[in-house]
Amino acid sequence: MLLTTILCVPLVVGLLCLFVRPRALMEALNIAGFVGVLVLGVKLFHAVLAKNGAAVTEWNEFLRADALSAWMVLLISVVSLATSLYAVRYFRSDLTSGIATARRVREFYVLTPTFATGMLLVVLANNLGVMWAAVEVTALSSVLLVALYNRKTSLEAAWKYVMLGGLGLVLALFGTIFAYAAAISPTGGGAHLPSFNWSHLLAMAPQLNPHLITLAFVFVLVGYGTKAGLAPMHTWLPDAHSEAPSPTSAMLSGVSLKIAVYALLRFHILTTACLGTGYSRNLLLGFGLFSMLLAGPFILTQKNLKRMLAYSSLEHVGLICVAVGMNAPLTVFGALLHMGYHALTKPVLFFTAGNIHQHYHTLDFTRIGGGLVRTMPATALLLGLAAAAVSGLPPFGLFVSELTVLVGGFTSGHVWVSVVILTTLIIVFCGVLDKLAGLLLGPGHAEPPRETISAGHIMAMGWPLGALLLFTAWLPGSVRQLMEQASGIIRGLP
Amino acid sequence: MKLDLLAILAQTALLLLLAPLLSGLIKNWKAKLQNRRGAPVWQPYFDLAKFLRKDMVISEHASWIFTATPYVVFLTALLVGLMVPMLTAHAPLDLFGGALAVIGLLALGRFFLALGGLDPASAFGGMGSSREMTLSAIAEPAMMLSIFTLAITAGSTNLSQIVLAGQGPGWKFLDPAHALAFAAMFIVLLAETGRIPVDNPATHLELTMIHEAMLLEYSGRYLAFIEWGASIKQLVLMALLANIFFPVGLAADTTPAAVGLGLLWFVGKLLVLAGVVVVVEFTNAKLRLFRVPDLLSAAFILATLALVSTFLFR
Amino acid sequence: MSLPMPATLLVISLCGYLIGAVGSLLFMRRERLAAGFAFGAATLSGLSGLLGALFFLAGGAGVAPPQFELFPPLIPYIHFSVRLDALSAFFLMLVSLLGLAISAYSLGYAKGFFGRKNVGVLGAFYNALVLATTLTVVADNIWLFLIAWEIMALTAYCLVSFEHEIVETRKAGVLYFIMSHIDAGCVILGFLLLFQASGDYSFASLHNLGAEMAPGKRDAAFLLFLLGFGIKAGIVPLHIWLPAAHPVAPSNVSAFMSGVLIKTGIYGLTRVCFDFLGAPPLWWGVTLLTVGTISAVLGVLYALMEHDLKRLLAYHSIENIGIILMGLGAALMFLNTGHPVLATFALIAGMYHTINHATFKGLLFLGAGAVLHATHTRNMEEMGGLIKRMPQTAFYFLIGAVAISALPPLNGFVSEWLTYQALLQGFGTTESMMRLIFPLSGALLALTGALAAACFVKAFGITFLAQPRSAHAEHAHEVGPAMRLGMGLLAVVCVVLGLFPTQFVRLLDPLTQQLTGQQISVQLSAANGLVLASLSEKGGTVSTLGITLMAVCLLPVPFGLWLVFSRKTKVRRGPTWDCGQRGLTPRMEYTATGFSKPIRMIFKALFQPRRDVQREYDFSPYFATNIRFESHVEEVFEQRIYRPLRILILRVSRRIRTIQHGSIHFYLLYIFITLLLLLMFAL
Amino acid sequence: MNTPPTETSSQFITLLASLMLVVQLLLAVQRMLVTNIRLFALQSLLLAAIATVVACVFGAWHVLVVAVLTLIGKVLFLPWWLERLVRRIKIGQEIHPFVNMPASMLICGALTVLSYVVARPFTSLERLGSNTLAVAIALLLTGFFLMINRRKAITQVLALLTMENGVMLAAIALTTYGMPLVVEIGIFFDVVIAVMVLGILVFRIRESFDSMDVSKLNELKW
Repeated sequence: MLLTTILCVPLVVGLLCLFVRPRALMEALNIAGFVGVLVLGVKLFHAVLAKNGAAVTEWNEFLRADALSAWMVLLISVVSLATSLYAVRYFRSDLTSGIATARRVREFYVLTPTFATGMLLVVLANNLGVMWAAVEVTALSSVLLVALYNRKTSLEAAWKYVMLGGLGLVLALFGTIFAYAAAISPTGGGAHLPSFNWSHLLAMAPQLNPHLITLAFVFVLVGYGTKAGLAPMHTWLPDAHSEAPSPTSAMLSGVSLKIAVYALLRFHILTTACLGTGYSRNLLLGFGLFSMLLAGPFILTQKNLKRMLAYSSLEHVGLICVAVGMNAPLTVFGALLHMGYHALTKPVLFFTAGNIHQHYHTLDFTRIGGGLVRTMPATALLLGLAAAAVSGLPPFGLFVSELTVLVGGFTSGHVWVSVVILTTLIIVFCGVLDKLAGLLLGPGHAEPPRETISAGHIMAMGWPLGALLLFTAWLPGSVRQLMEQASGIIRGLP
Repeated sequence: MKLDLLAILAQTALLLLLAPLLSGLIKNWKAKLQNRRGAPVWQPYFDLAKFLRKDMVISEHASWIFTATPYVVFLTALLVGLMVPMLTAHAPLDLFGGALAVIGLLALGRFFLALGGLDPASAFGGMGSSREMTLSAIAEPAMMLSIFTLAITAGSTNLSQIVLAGQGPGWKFLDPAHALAFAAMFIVLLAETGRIPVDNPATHLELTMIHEAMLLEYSGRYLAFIEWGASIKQLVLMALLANIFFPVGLAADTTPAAVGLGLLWFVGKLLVLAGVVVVVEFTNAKLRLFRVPDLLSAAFILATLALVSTFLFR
Repeated sequence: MSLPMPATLLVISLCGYLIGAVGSLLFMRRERLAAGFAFGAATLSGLSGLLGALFFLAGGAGVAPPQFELFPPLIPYIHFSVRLDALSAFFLMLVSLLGLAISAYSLGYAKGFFGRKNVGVLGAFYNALVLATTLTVVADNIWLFLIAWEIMALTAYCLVSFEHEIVETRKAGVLYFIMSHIDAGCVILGFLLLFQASGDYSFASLHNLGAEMAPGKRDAAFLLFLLGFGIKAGIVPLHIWLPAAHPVAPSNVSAFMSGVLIKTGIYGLTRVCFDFLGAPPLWWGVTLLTVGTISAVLGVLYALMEHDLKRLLAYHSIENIGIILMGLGAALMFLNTGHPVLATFALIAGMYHTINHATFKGLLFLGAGAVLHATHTRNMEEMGGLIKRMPQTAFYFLIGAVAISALPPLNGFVSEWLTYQALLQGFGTTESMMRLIFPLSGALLALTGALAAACFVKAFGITFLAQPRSAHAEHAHEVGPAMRLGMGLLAVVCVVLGLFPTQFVRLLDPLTQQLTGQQISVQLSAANGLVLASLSEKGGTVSTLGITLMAVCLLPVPFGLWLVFSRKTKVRRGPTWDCGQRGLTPRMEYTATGFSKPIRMIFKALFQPRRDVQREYDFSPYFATNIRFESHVEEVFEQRIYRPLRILILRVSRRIRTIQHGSIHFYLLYIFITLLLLLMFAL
Repeated sequence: MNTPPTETSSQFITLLASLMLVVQLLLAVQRMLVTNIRLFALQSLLLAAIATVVACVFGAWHVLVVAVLTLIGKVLFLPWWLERLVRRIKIGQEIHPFVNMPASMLICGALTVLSYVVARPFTSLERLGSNTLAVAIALLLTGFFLMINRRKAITQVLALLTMENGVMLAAIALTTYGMPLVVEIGIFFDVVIAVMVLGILVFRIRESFDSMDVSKLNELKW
């Protein structure tokens, strides 16, 4: 019952938060819940490893966890835990300054577990239709989170998010139906309903109707691609990320995008297994590259911290897609590694952005005017470290994962793709450096006064970075094994 | 290897004694050409003796650099003199350095002289230093290139080797490379010794002087050392020009007869060269300061051409 | 695990830096302790590393390079292996030597930051920088090399931005980091090309890989490495970060960057060109030689135009890197034309100049730091007269100035002499037109040397001599013992390297054996090591020691004259001659700008100086009441390449940015069009 | 149970599907908000009818569940809820599209043609009617176009819902029996909740911006 429990824990937490009164209890429930999910996730990770390539299934294969799912569960649980830890201080401070009401805070504590449940369901559901529905759940719960502050801009962002996301989901549903239809036709339309399970479809992949699968992938690519923020469907992403409360931004950027990528990957695996060509791979590669290329100019001319971070996420999602698209053992492994490291880094960036916003009431670089190392030393330190990490500088792991992808690209004959990747990485780096140097350094103004932040809160914010460093210096063999299995799944190896 | 102590002593003496005479000679001849009687050719010796006996006034702003400079200038000139073959094909300090060391040591002297010019906080000194360093910055590469031309032919940068190679079969001066290099070197000689049209050694007109401006604060024995050093440098450069381009008559061994013959040849060549310098000084006017680089660039280009022609005509 | 002695010393040194960094952070609150701990640890580590390198090099060519792993591998293919071969040991010596001297200096220098800045952070980053640099030169694996390379850039950025309150510093830091990231990108691509051919990450597997690579890829790799390492080394026109970043960093860091950090570029080029790629085409050498020559000349010309002491020194770094590259380029050309002995000779010239530049540039930057420490300004126009106020610093600076101007008998002269000899010998090695490049480079090297001398007359003369030009300079005091110790150490090294070249060249034997298979120290030494010969005594000889001794022997001449003639003369102190006016004021002195004016005029075409004169007058323009004169020299590369490029990129970015201009309808349209295109073309 | 579709039922379904397309085109040119909502209700009703026909003809009773859900949800509840919303926010009788009426008709026509082209390789797979898949894709694309073309928030929601109708039509057309019931119900509830979330947002937007014109939501850029 491991999978069911994983799903139930956050759901129950969400439901309980609907009813409990004291805020401290809600905070504790959230944190406890996500700690539970993390523990269960680690358990699942071991369970999957113990299966040695096979998947853990429950409810007659309704829920299914293979190495890829287990990896995603770990990412979700870590980011959710980080978010719930950070949210405590964030919302307390919002409440004291009167920016948020108690009702809104409750909304957050209810919706965040729901959001997490949706994401967990996406990765654990075997049925593609259920997976779609779960993605919709994540979209809806996160829309309300984006609109939490009820400012004009946050409503605008939420509207764009929900319309573009909704549209994407309709398209994805269309694609999902085509995939299902592709499974029906070869069976000759028998009375029994064919199973809509991914594992089932994969097993009969060679018999699927290739035309329908192609069509399905096109729609799914545009649909889930919108949710994953692939350019040019990414336009909602900077708006939503910048307007959401920072904990939510962290969730959105840290895992939500990757969940959509995960959904896309499931179809990619299916399509490749059916067609046996590089069709879906090349599309992923193209969209990924375009996303990476597009992120650069926006970061170079960015004025808003969180929007800059959002475009950085766009770039990283693009990188992951490109890496998968290159389909070499090293690149896919690198992509998975990159997902993990990025999930540990991005939340910290958004957390610090949240602190800055609460301190200065703006995220505009020119209005803040620099000098953060003076006014908010702890936040500035974390921001600097995380930015170095996200720019792919050692000793942080993203350097390793990016270089792994590049090496894989070079050795698998994608020399020019690798060159483009490297170039975009450098461009983005230039933008991030330029903006952050202006933000962090400098004499700073006398106003506002120095931030006060306790060591505990710094820990609560920055521990993912510690984890990042730890896992950069020492990657347990079991984790590597899991990722290698997952990369085998993505590359369609038996 | 062994250091020939006698040769060193002899050449040092020669340098110390001959250098003021050469300066006096040039001054005298110039005066004659200008229809003046001029000072006697021995005048520089009297001047030096007088400077050495005079009390010194040192600027209160000056530091030990000011004090050290005369010694450095004097010693580098002497050292350079010991590296250049004069009477014998083998210079006494040949092994300690060839053309590059000669240029380097001259530069060291100039470096300190320029610092000495800056030290007393006088605007004149600074002006002189600035001009001196600028002009030498262009003169030095020209000099180096023209020596390179010979060095490449000889396969060595050691001046003795160059001389020996020059003494070999065949009259090399007709070689265009040699001629061009000689022309370049001659211009450098004019610049390095502060002759018209680059500098006027006889003037103290504030705005035109270069070398003299740096010495303005020196007096007494320091002035003597510097002047003496300058005339040694002039002798050395002329010897360089005379001996490496026209390596006739240099003694191959150290028998008194050969050395005596070498001395005669040497003096003869110096006299000719001094005559040429005097004629050039007599027939030209001093150039405007910012025209001088053009002249020196011409030297640089001549030297480059010399080098190219070794490549073309070999 | 039993390690040979050099390796043990190396490990001790690495651990020492690490402990220094960590300790410095731990003691952050108590700055005295933090500074003492950090820089003390760094000093000892530097000493340990220096000894290790010396032991290894002194062992001769036969010693097997020690090899070990720092950590267990992260992922099976990512190893952190270290190998101390001769090339690494040579650069380890350089890093550690400078680390030792600069750390000792920093013990005193850091006091200037007490109460003002966080010294703990400075110490930590400094140790991390030295650690990363050390790792860079001893890394035996692409991964470790790249990681160390990037950490080096990162820590150096943090140190450059240490005094980030100043706008100029921030800008310089950003420029530096951007350039070094581009350089890392090029290096990564180069290594990827190598890896593609070798399939293994260890440096051992890359040895002489060039023979197995396709010529196109080999050339591409060479160009990428030239770009990458060239940016780090600061070759023209990739140098623009260097004069920006070096001056604004704390002076000990500037010294380290100028002395050591840019040498890692040289290390990379040497490693790649001689160890990895091997058998170079002729044009590689020609490129290096040309680039080196251009860098040397332009570097010194721009240096002359500076009146910021540290910027001036930074431009000289470009010049000297150019000289080093001339040696390396000539060596590559000789390798191509089949003259390994000559190649070795040119390589020795390059390597010798590398360590020389490290020592005298380190020394000069430390001197500049001491001056900055005492006067709180980098502007030479506000200095003057410091030789009386800080005599020891002035003396050390003078030694550095003489050395960098390539004047005998100090070390700069020796290595430039070697370079000249290599260039001259090169003339006979090939019949192609290319041989003309040797003497021409030689001539330009001569120009460079002469201009450098002019520049250091200016730098030393204006800074230390004459009257103080400002109150800051007036009240300057000599710096503390630790700082003097650091400078003195490097000054001694300058002198030793200058006077004992034949002994030092022997240490290079293992290096040349490794890279070109030749050992020529015996041929370079004549007369029992007193004289440095260019391969044979006939080719040319020089003896700095001999010259020095001879100068001492000749001293009796002037002193004799003194004794004979001037025993009774008196020395009087008096005012400088003031043309009969009422005393000279500092404002009448020659300025740094004025000093270099003739050169500015001569090279007008290059500098394109802009001048701006404003006169105010009452009735006649000949009687001005007030004149304002401004003159700027802007670097042509900045003006013609980098700025337009930056503007172009930003403009294009703004243009692209308009796709996201807020209308949801357009956003929907993008998706719609994407879908339609996919439906039409991708099905 | 594997009865081949009878000719009549197939034709009937084709007719209903075509009617859905016609309604869609009407939506494209209709400007009145309330009428738009009712047209949507009509379209959903046609969809429910198709589902019923399928359920009856093929005896696939769980498709009937889909029909009932569609009837309750999309024909009755959502139009009622949306009309209530329109009444509460009191504006939006007139809507000004970006592209004028004839041009929108032209574009919708072109999109329909494109849908037929796209659906051509799959006609052999369809169990029901001859052009249902093409109609479904056309509904999707024209709905998409509607979304782009309309300024008012509610019409965008409506457009999204018509796209949803297209999807359901495709599901019925391609798979005969619709999808597994869990999925159907999941999708249904998701859609309903989505619309309610959208409604909440529309309401809040109306409050904050005094307008329902989404083209005025352009504060966030770059």
